Amino acid sequence: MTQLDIVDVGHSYTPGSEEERWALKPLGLTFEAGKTYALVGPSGCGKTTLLNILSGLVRPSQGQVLFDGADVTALPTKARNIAQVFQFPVIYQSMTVYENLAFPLQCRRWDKARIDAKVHQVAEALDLDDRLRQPARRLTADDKQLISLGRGLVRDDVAAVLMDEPLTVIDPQLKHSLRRKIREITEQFRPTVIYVTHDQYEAMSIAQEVLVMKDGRAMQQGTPEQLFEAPSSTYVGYFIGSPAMNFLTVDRTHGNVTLGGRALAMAWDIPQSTSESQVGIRPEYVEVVTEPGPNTFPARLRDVRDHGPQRVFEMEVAGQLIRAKVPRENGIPALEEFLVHLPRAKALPYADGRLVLHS
Amino acid sequence: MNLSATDLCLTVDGVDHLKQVTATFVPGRLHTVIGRTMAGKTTLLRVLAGLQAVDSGALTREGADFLKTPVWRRDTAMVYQQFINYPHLNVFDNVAFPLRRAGLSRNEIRRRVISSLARVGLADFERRKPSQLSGGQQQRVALARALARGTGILLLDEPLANLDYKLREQLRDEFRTLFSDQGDTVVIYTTTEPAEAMMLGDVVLVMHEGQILQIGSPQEVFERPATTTVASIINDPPMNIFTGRIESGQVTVAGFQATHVSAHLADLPDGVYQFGLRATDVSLASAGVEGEVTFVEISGSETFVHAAVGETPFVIQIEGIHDVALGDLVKLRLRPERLFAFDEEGSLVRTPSYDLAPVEGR
Amino acid sequence: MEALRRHKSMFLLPGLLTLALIIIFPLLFTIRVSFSGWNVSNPQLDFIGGANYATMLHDSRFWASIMRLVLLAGGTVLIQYVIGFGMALLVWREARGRRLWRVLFLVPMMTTPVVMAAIWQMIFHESLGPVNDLLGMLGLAEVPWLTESGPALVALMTVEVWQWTPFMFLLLLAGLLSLPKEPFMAAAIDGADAWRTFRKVTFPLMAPVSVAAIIIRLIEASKLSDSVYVLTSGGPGSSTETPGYYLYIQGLRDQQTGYSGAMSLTYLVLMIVTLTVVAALLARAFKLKGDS
Amino acid sequence: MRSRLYPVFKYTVIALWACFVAGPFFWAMTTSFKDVNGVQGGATYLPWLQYEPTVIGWRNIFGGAGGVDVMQPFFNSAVVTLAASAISLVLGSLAAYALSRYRFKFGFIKNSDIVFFFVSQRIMPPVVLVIPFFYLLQWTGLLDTILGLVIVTVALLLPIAVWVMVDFFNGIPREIDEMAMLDGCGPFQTFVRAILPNSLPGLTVAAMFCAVFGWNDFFFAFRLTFTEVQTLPQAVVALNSSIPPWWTLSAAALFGVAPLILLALWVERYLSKGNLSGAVR
Amino acid sequence: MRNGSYKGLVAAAIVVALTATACTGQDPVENKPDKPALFKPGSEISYSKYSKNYPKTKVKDVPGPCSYESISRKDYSGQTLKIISHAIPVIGEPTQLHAEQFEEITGANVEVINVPFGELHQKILTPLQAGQPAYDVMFYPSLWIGDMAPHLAPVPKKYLDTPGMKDVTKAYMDVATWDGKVVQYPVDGDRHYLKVRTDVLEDPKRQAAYKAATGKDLRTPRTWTEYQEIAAYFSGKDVDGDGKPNFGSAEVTKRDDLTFSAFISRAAPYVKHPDVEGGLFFDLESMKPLINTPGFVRALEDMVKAKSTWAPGGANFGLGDEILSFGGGQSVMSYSWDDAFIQAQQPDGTIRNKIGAAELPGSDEVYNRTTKAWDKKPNQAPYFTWGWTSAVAKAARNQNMAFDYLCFFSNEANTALDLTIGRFGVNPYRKAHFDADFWEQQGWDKDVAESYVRTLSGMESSTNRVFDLRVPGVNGYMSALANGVAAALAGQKAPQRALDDVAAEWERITDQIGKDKVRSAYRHVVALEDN
Repeated sequence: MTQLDIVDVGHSYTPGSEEERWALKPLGLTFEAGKTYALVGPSGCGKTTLLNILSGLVRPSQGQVLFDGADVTALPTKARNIAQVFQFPVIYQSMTVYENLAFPLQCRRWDKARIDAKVHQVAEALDLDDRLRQPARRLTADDKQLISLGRGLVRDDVAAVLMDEPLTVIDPQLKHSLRRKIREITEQFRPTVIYVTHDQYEAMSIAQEVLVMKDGRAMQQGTPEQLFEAPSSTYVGYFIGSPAMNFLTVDRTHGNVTLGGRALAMAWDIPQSTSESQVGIRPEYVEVVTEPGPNTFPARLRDVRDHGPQRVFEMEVAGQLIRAKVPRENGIPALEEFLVHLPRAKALPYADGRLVLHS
Repeated sequence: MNLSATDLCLTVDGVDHLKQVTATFVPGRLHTVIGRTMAGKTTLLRVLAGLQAVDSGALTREGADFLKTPVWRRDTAMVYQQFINYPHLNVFDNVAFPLRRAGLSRNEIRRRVISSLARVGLADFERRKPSQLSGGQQQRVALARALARGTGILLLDEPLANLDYKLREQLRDEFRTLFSDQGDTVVIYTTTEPAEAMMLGDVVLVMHEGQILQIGSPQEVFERPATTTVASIINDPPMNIFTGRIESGQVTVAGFQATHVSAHLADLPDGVYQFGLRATDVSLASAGVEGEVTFVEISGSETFVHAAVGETPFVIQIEGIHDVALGDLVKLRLRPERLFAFDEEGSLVRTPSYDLAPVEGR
Repeated sequence: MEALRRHKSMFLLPGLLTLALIIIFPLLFTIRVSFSGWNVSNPQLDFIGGANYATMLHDSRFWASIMRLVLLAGGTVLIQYVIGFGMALLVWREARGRRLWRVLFLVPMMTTPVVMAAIWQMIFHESLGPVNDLLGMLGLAEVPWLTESGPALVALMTVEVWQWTPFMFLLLLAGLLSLPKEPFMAAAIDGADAWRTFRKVTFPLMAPVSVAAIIIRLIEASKLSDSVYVLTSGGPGSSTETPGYYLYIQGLRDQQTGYSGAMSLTYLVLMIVTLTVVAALLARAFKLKGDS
Repeated sequence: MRSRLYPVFKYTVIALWACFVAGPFFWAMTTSFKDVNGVQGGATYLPWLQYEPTVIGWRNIFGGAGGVDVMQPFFNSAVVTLAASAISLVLGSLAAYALSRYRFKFGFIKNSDIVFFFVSQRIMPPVVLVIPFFYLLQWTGLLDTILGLVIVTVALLLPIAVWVMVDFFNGIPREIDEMAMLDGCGPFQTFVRAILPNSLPGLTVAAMFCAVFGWNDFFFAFRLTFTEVQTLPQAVVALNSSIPPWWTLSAAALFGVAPLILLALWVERYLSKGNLSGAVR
Repeated sequence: MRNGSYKGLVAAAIVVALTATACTGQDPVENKPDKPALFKPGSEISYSKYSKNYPKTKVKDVPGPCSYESISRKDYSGQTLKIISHAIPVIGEPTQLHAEQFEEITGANVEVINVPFGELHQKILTPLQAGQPAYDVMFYPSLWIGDMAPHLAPVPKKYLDTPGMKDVTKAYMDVATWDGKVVQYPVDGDRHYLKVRTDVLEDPKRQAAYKAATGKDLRTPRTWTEYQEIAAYFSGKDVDGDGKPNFGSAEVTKRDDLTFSAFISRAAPYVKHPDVEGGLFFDLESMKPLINTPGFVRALEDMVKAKSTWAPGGANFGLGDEILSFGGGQSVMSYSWDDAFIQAQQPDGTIRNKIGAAELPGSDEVYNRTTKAWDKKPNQAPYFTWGWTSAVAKAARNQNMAFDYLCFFSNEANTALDLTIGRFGVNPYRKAHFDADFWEQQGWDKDVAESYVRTLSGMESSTNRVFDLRVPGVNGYMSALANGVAAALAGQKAPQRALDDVAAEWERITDQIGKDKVRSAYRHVVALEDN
């Protein structure tokens, strides 16, 4: 395992041109050894470019890539000692499962006994040990992906395992179990893993740390819980969580935050200078109440969406849309007008779309 | 104008794709068909569209034999799971294609194409080729084409399954308004996601292994799942199902201490039952039965913790996103008042009651 | 689509019937004629039983030509495959002027075999042609290209390789261009060198295309006769005679219609059997079984 | 492997093969500007330096005495090739579409067998076909007519068209057909409006093979025509006498193969665009 | 209309157009009255206006029914004459040239197709047998008469009575006759004879050197043994000082070319016994093949031996190669048709006037098949191998026009010019052609012209002549013979074995065709040979 650092790395496919369009805006990141990271964002956000820069397929137009402090920016893929799992299962069709797993080691001219031991160890972890003699091409797509992963894991010294949307072509039924398997394996072998996906929930289910990207920019890096609880921007608030985080435009009068003329007590302050002040609150934390109190606001029910165990209420508060996620057993208010309570600790301040935590 | 299927059967290579499917689809209502992959949902739609022949059974529309009507006269539109458009035509021509076939006037075609593209939010994309669009946009084109014709039957086969999560969420919201004024159209929508089925459907049909297990309003199906299978299909994560017994007023389920039967189960005779408990009705607590975390998933704004109590797996749904490490020992608490009781064959015998009287959402 | 049973024949039948009408008659005719003594001076469908077949069994020239064809077709198709694959690999990705090379490498298959064979005949002309001239410049002995059986076979194979390697090249290049990138990245990541990458990635991925290309070429090569006709006329002796050419001699030039009918049918059956077996063997050799 | 020598090796191999490929054309080109004196003395390559160039060979193929007139044969070849290719493509696409989309079963005969029936026609030795064809055309009065030759050529090309198009149609999602039918197209309209417009790469490949095999056919054209319908290969072969006029033969040969060399340019363009990749498999 | 369906329309239009063209093209036969002549009697005729390739030679139009003047009176406008001929240039080029002229002066539309030698037989015969009126006029080797005769229109008396026809030598009239009727129109006279480089063989220095080396006189060979000795002596020597080696002999050896003719030339003196009658290739009585008798075997052994005297590629020489090899000065001797001789005598030829003609070599002994013994006596047997001939199909729509074309083709002026162009393959066949003066006018040296004329007319007067096997199915026999010869030359079989196989094959062919049918045809040939 290796620590991967990218230092001020940026990439443009049209460097130097008038309208230089950055596929990846210059940024610096550290991927600690032995941890699993997910890069997530919509297509075109730069996550694949970043992955390709790490794998050596793309040479960044600026910055440095360091593997354990050594500059590998100029090195080709082959010399970087990484492993990669692709979107479409890539196996060596003509080989058996065993030969597939042994291939990287044969390329490194390991001796037979050592290869054999290692392959068996990895195969066991992958639950493939009973199928080692089968032609790899006969396996199902999810098992093929495991082989791809295994080809990385057999190499003790592998710097990092890069996974590029590995669940894309997997049957929905099997996605779940493969995701689980990948998680188990990475916990067991603890390689440095960079996992690219467009599915935020897959990212959060697999990775210890998630990097949300958009338009070539890194939006936020953190644990799933951090992303959920304190999204650093309205975008992350929208992107993580379903339904998305509520953002309400608030007024700031005399240092107080007001919503529709009523005071909104918050644990943090919003700086004066911002042009647009918003309060973000997760639908999970919006409560429907009957008794007025602090931080309660009159609401009108527009629509109810039945999600099963929960219902999502779409309401209008101070002329703005707000969603609340309510357990089914709470039922639906019989009245058209009622109150919602926005808990003080869960209402986060956003200035110009960014979270600002000044107390 | 009803579309009625009676005892439709189809077996291919010894596998039942449809098994005595009987259902009536009513104009103006949205029918969601929920089931896992391979449940026969797509086959059903293809039979209704005329793309697939059946071994036996009847299909009638307005009392006439619909099976004899060829596809191109069925007045049916279909949206596929894969984004299927004519690759050689631009967005405008794609949407106009069926209208031209129907022989509408130029102006009428133009009017309808423009308006239906506007409805799906693709007003400025007329001249693009499908390959120049993102997946979501391609699916919108397909949708616009289906809507523009105003057919008597509209079939949607997991139209959101291949889209990004956020897009799915967004389109799902839009669908509610998009399909709200379908007039005399029979709309049938298949999905694997309970929330989608519940949210969109006026009527929910639960399919499994080629059979229709239950038909009813979303609420009915959700709150009174006819069998354990329905119960696990209509819940995400699937309802926890485990065996237990009721004995002299006590309920015993695997690994848990016996508790008093709650009111709704009180009149059940002693014996072995299968119990169902939604993931939301199991919780992590400071005290309770110990389980080992085998996997943690995050979906939407919820964390699903998979934990094994002895040999019995449980899924616990927690609101919000939480870091739970694999292999941790957690304490589980069940809510006995939430137990669904099924007999040993899996048929529903009791449901928990809700505190508030259910009210229709719309 | 199974609901559309009524319409399917509408599509298939025009082509199928056209072909069947055009083909069935000749086939029946040939079967019938093979039992007749139809020849140049007796052009009629009498019945002589299996006499033609009996003659054929002892016609060593016929059987020798078949063995020769196996050698020639097998040999040239193999060479075409190797060179075609090699060239396709060379101009597949980055190569300076690769579009020029690609066009050039395609050109021979576009040309008319009899016409080009006439050109080749000049080229191999022993005293006036350039090949011996160039050999002379290199200080090598002149080769009796078309008058000794060894060199004549080499000349014939050269022409075949020249004419049809482009066909292999086209199919294999198109195949290469449709390959996904990932397996090659995977091999690079696993640390495979160029040779190992070719053996373990490129070659297996190209297996279906390879098998198809080889089979198609074998089918076409089995009819080899145009270039024999122009280049060597089967000579010297009968040392470059192929069944196609021998059938032509018997059936058309000497108008032994009945006899050539018997040989044609035998040859046709042999070819179908052989090619089917070869196809199956190739599929196994390339480990195609069980995959689509 | 990827040493500094590799590019040297690579371009050497490419150049060698290019010389081999281009050699016959070069020889034909230089020979076409010779006359009997340029040929008799042994191989020469460079005009002016080694022999005195003349255009007699070229003049001979455009009606000069002692040559052949290639213009009429050129026209005949073009008509036969175009017409036979067009018919083969139409019939072949229809049949291929049926074989790709529907399941057939006549007794033990299934789709794959029908495809094999089509493709297997290519195995037929031409000799088997040509004599019966002769009588067939005679009975129908089509010997020595363009129409007769077109019909025969269709028999040669149809298998190719079917072979290419079946594979290609198999690669077009069936959902497109289904959608077109749902959109109100009958089966034929579905084919014409939804499938054909998306089959251009496949049709291109099929058309190319049809053109190659149609244009280059000598065997059948030669034996099924007398004087009316001479095709280009026949015109060239008419010069293959016991004392061949090499210069005229070379000029005629170059003229005869030129149109299809242009085809190679066109095919390469498609290939480079990646359009053909899926079609040739 | 949007794209998609227009392609179908184009295809449909093409089909319709083709059908339309297919249904036209049958001209009605009508005999129009004569028109005024385009030529004055005795006009000067030259080919030079047709191509710069042709010599500037001018000859006078000889008055008569076939002359330019007479033919130009005919009006064949609106009618089509279909002709099949050999590939260009041999006989194919004059066919085309005279077709073009015929079109010019009669208004007819003449279509000519030229096909390679190997294709000619079936290309002509298949439609004839199928009753398909494919060609009106056909040019082909005269030995095919047995196959063609049933389908040919006899030459009408009108044409038999022309002065040109009357002047044709007896041998060539015999060749054109079948069952007592003249069915072929003579346009060429062919035979094999020997051609040598006189500058080599008659060079005193070389004669002396040869004498010194072999103890024998260097002279134009009289026997095949001498031919072999001389050929072997000169092979590999550079006799003309051009830096390239020369070779002894050039012969036609390519199997599917005319090898059988070369072989028969070599065999003739061994097998044609002046006192033995009743068949050369077959015993006319039993129809048993004689091809494997010792005379033929001896000839094949000679030929195998001769391989060492051939130029590179000499074992696969077609007629064209032989012509180029001798005519181009590479080989010292050669034997075959006139073409090589005429080619060598072309105005720009390198060995012009350095050559001589002579009878084919003979032998010192001849095999007597009745006594089964070799008779020790010098023997010569000129071989009247096949030449080009022409004929009109019975099914020809306008036979007058067809015969007029042939009559025009072979009129005195045309023939005179054609004889001088080597590649045309037209060789002397009229008494008038055996005239040394005519050749001297073409720039030939007197002794060359005389040796040529002497050789040709000498053959005519011989009584020990050999003719081709002019029976139905002759190609089958000759192709079997060529196979045997080729197999022996390639070393695949010993000569005796090769010819035994040929004999077996011949018997099979005879049985197939019918013994009586072959015999009755062969009887005509034997009658010519036996005088």
